[in-house]
Amino acid sequence: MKKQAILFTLYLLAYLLISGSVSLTDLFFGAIVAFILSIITCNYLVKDETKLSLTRLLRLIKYLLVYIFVIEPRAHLDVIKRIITSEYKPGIVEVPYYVVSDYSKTLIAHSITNTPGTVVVSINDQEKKFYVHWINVKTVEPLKCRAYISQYFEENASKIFD
Amino acid sequence: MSLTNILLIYIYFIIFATGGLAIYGIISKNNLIKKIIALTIFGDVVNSLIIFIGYRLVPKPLPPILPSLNPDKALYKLYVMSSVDPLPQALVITAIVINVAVIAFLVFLVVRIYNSYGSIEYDELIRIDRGGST
Amino acid sequence: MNRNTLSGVIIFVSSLILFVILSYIAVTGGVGKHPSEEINSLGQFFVNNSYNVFNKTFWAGSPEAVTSILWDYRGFDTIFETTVLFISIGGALVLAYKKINWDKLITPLSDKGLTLIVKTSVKIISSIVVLLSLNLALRGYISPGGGFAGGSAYSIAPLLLISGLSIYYITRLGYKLHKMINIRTIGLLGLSIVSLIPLIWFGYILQNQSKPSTVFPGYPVYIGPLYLGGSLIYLNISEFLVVSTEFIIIFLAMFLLLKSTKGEAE
Amino acid sequence: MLIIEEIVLGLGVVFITIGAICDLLASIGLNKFPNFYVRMHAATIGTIGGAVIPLIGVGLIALISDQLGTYKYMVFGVSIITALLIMIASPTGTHILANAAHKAKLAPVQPKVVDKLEEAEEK
Amino acid sequence: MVTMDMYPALEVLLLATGAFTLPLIYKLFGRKASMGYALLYSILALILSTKSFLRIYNSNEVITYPIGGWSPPIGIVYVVDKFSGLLGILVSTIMLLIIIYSFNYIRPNDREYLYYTLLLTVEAGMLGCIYSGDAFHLFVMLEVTSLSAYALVAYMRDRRTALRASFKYAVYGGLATTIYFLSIVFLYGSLGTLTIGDAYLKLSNIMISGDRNLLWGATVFAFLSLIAFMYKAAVFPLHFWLPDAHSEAPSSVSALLSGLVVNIGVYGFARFTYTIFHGLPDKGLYGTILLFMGLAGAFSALIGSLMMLIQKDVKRIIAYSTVMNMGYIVMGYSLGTLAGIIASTYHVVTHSIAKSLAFMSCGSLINKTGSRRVDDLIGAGRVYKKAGIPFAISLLTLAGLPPLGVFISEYLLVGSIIKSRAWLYLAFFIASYISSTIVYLRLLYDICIKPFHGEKKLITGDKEANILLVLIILSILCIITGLLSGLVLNKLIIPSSKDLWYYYNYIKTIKEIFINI
Amino acid sequence: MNTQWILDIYVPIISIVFIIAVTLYIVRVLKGPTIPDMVLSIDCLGYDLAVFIGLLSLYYGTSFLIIGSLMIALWAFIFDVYVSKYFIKKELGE
Repeated sequence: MKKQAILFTLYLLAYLLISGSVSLTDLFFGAIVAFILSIITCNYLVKDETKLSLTRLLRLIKYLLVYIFVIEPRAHLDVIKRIITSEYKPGIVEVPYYVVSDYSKTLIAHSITNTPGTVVVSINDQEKKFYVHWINVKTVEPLKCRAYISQYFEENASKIFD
Repeated sequence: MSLTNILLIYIYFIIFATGGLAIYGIISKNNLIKKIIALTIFGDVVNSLIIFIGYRLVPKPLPPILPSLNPDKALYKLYVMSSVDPLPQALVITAIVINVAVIAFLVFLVVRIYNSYGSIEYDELIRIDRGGST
Repeated sequence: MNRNTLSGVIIFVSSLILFVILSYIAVTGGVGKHPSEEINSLGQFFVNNSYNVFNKTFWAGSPEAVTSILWDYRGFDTIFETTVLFISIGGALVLAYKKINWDKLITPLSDKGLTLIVKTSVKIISSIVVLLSLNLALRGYISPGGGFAGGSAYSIAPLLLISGLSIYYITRLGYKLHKMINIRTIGLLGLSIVSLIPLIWFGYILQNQSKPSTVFPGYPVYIGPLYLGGSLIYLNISEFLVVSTEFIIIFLAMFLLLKSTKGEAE
Repeated sequence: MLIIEEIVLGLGVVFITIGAICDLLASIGLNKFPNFYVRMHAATIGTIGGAVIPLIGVGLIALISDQLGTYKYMVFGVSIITALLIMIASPTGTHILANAAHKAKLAPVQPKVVDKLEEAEEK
Repeated sequence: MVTMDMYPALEVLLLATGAFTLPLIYKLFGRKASMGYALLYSILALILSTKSFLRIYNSNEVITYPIGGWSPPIGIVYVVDKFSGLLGILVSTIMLLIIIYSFNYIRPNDREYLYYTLLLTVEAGMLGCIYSGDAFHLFVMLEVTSLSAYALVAYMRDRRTALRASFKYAVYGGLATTIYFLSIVFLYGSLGTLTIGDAYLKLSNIMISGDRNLLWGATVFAFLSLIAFMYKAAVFPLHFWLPDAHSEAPSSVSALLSGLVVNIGVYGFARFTYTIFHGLPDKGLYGTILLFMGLAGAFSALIGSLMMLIQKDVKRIIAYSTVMNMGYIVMGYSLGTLAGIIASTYHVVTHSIAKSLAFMSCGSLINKTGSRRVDDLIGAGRVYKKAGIPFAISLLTLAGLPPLGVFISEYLLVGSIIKSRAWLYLAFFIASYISSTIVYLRLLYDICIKPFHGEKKLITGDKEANILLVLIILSILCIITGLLSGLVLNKLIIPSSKDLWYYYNYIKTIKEIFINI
Repeated sequence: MNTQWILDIYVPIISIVFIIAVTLYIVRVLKGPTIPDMVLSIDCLGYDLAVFIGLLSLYYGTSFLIIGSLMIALWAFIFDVYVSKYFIKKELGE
């Protein structure tokens, strides 16, 4: 029930954002659409509804803000510098991870890929590691790579989704 | 001759030249998929032509949608004076759907032809039919 | 130069000549003075009247002139355009139909599809796509979009799921051929019923708003505070059902076609 | 003119400018870098810095624009949704493309320092 | 406003609805029910088209029905004069017979319901083409008709030649309909309207305004649309698809395609020439259009008849005979005289009946012997008399034997050609007539008179009552159109042809409901 | 607040930068050398166009173009996924 309610709110919000108005007509149709979609997709999107909580949402928002305004600019500047100076040491390294849920894995992978300089090339779910293409290979030691690349993301991801 | 006129001639010529190439492709390409692609291009050529006809040469043309549900006279007048022609767009939507339908059917046909002939070259198909063997 | 090349050259030259002539005619004003500051008087009529709140004689009750042409002024075209799509699916099923045991195929799920990252993202994105498509269909009479745009946008979602996960996954979600055909029939019947209802009140076929010569009061534009835009919304919803299911049928039938004739002759 | 509107407008303009610069640099990088895998990093700049940030800028400017009338919220909403969509879609796309390229050996990995994935596959 | 005016539009919509719901009926109630359902709708269509024809016939006026209450030029209008009404009756009658014939002819399998769905849509499309008074709606209905026809040609999907024929038909058909759409672009650009009657008025206004450029645009519209109709009517040089498609389809579908679908092209040509292009101010240009089509028709007749001589496949012979007859019809319509129109209209009717009879009866024969080659069919008609005699009648009719239908129409055609002193057409006509008659008579001798050498594979049983019924009805129709030709001509053909020729009636009716915008 | 005059000046100027970037992307598309390179640059092109449409909708002051930007972004994603799917399947020999 909780997951339906949360999904309903999210869908309704998205519907109104796309419509760009809060007229009664849009609210009415938005509510219908959101209701149907939340019923249909609740099992398909949310596995464990006990994990849904406000603190996690706040953490996610905080994480996103930090990510966009601190980590991204730093990475952008780094790669822009490399574009201008043509200075790179590319390679594919192993990065282990310890999170469990699909969403946190995806969040980590997206965070890695979205920061310029690192791209997840492959994921090995059995051995729990990402293969990351890194534009400036400082080390090939997996754990040190993790410290350079995904330590911060993973800490947050496990707090948000696990 | 103003810049607008030159642009006009250029656009018409490009549209029709592409159309001519597409017809050439439909008729003389041997590969069935290429024929279909040429047919798609020809459909798009005609669609862009009619959309172009409906364009309105005003500084900021509007799409044919009144931007408010409770318009006042001024807004309505602005809309009437600067909206592009909606009829070609409606015709094009119909034509696009029809093109999509024809193309979908043709693609199915080609897959089926490939499965039973083992080739999608038209000459090859005729040769296989005449030879009588698979 | 063999025969094929020669005929190719002849066709090329003749089609080019034809189209040079056509473009000459178009440039010298064969298609009217287009583009110009004026648009065709017929087009101007639709612009003026589709949502003319000051004079409702010719109005269609929708500010979106294209949708009002599609479903009101020239609605019959659109109904038969849907029929064309319907026929195309019929032709596709003629070529592809074969019973397949889906339940057998569903089991090996984990090996299919792309990596886990893609699977998760595709799930999220496809739900956004569904929402967007419904928005396009339901607001088709206010903003650009409509049944066809919404339906074709909807079909992106199963397309993504097919590529990201597998076709077995979407069949497990409930996208099955016969189910889709049944839903499509509902949509198509909706089109027919909406166009036939005015006849009960002695209206015209596919009539939307009231006309001076008939007693049919017209489909309601407003119900209370809700703005519905006459018959357009019902037609848009029906068209959405039809188009979305038809695209899914195309995907499934293509899958059947590829699977059924691979190796085994009928 | 309210001060907050000025700030929003300035922010929007700055965002779009950043986006344009990022796009330019990304396109230069895309042409300059030696192989597909290194180019991916330049492309990331083009999508995050060059698409997400300016789309947010567009949304912000739309929010204070008069010309759009009541529909300004629609532009705002759709551009934010598009930005979020690109945030999810672009890394997925890059990842799966890299994955495919590596699996099917479409692009050379040279120059490289190390290729752990190839080593893992050879094992 | 439930008046008889709405019957044409209602008929088309109901046929489409029938097609929409047929898959569901098949799912719920099975095969027999879906067949009955299709039959029901085709009977309904026949009743409605007959009623609307009677209404026009009795009141002697053109009926119009604006869809959705939008008068031209705003919306789509259905305009039915006697010419359209006659063709409507022809289409719905022969479709009904084809559906009855199909019950036993099409083997039961899991895609059978699609066959009936497609038959209903093809009927809706043809009736829509015939009744529509709007050039763009004609495009949509043309596409409905053609796409169903492509799919029906590919129905025998296990024969790969059918797939190839369908592809050829479909890809060039797509090109032709897109060219028609291009012509609509020119129509809308130059004349600013989509209604057929209104186009005539606008075209006449061009003469008053004297705008040569717009006139050129209208000329392009004329020629491009005629090219599209030439493809649909399989007139030389655009006849190349027809022999493949018509011979590879199941025989019932061949009857449909040869008997009816090609007539849509002819109808479009006749309607556009005599309703819109009459408004062309330049009489020389109008003459050029007629000459262009007439020559195409003459060559089509000659080529068709010559190709008939060298075919070995019986269905291909009949298919080429369609090319030839379409040539005759187009020739008649492009004479530009009332006599030519009467002859051609009569030929449309007689040819449709005879050609459907020929394809259906030869389909039965082919089913029995399992081969389409003339050599394998020798004597088959003599053994299987139930199909053989109708086949003989159809061949005699097509050959133009005096008391039968085609003789009268060809006689009228020759008369009108001579009357308008078109000696070239006459030469083409005689040459093609002679060579085609040779083929028909040889075929008649081979199949229906020579003794049978093969072994009897199937015994004609009582199960084929439907087929027999259809063949008998069509044979009787063949004989009636010949023997009672005076009656048929006076009551049906001449009034309809006059409606086409004196187009003022049509234009006047459009003018009455016209809205000035 | 009337911001339109700012946009009237600002959007054309910034468009030049976008067009230069688009040109360079197209150079990469044409140069190749491998198919993933092309796909990558077409991707960037698509996302770039999405932004460009956003700018245009601000410039023309209509809200109806913006849905196009969403669609183009979605299209670029689908393009990626399908190309990759095609190559991976080819590699697996399926």
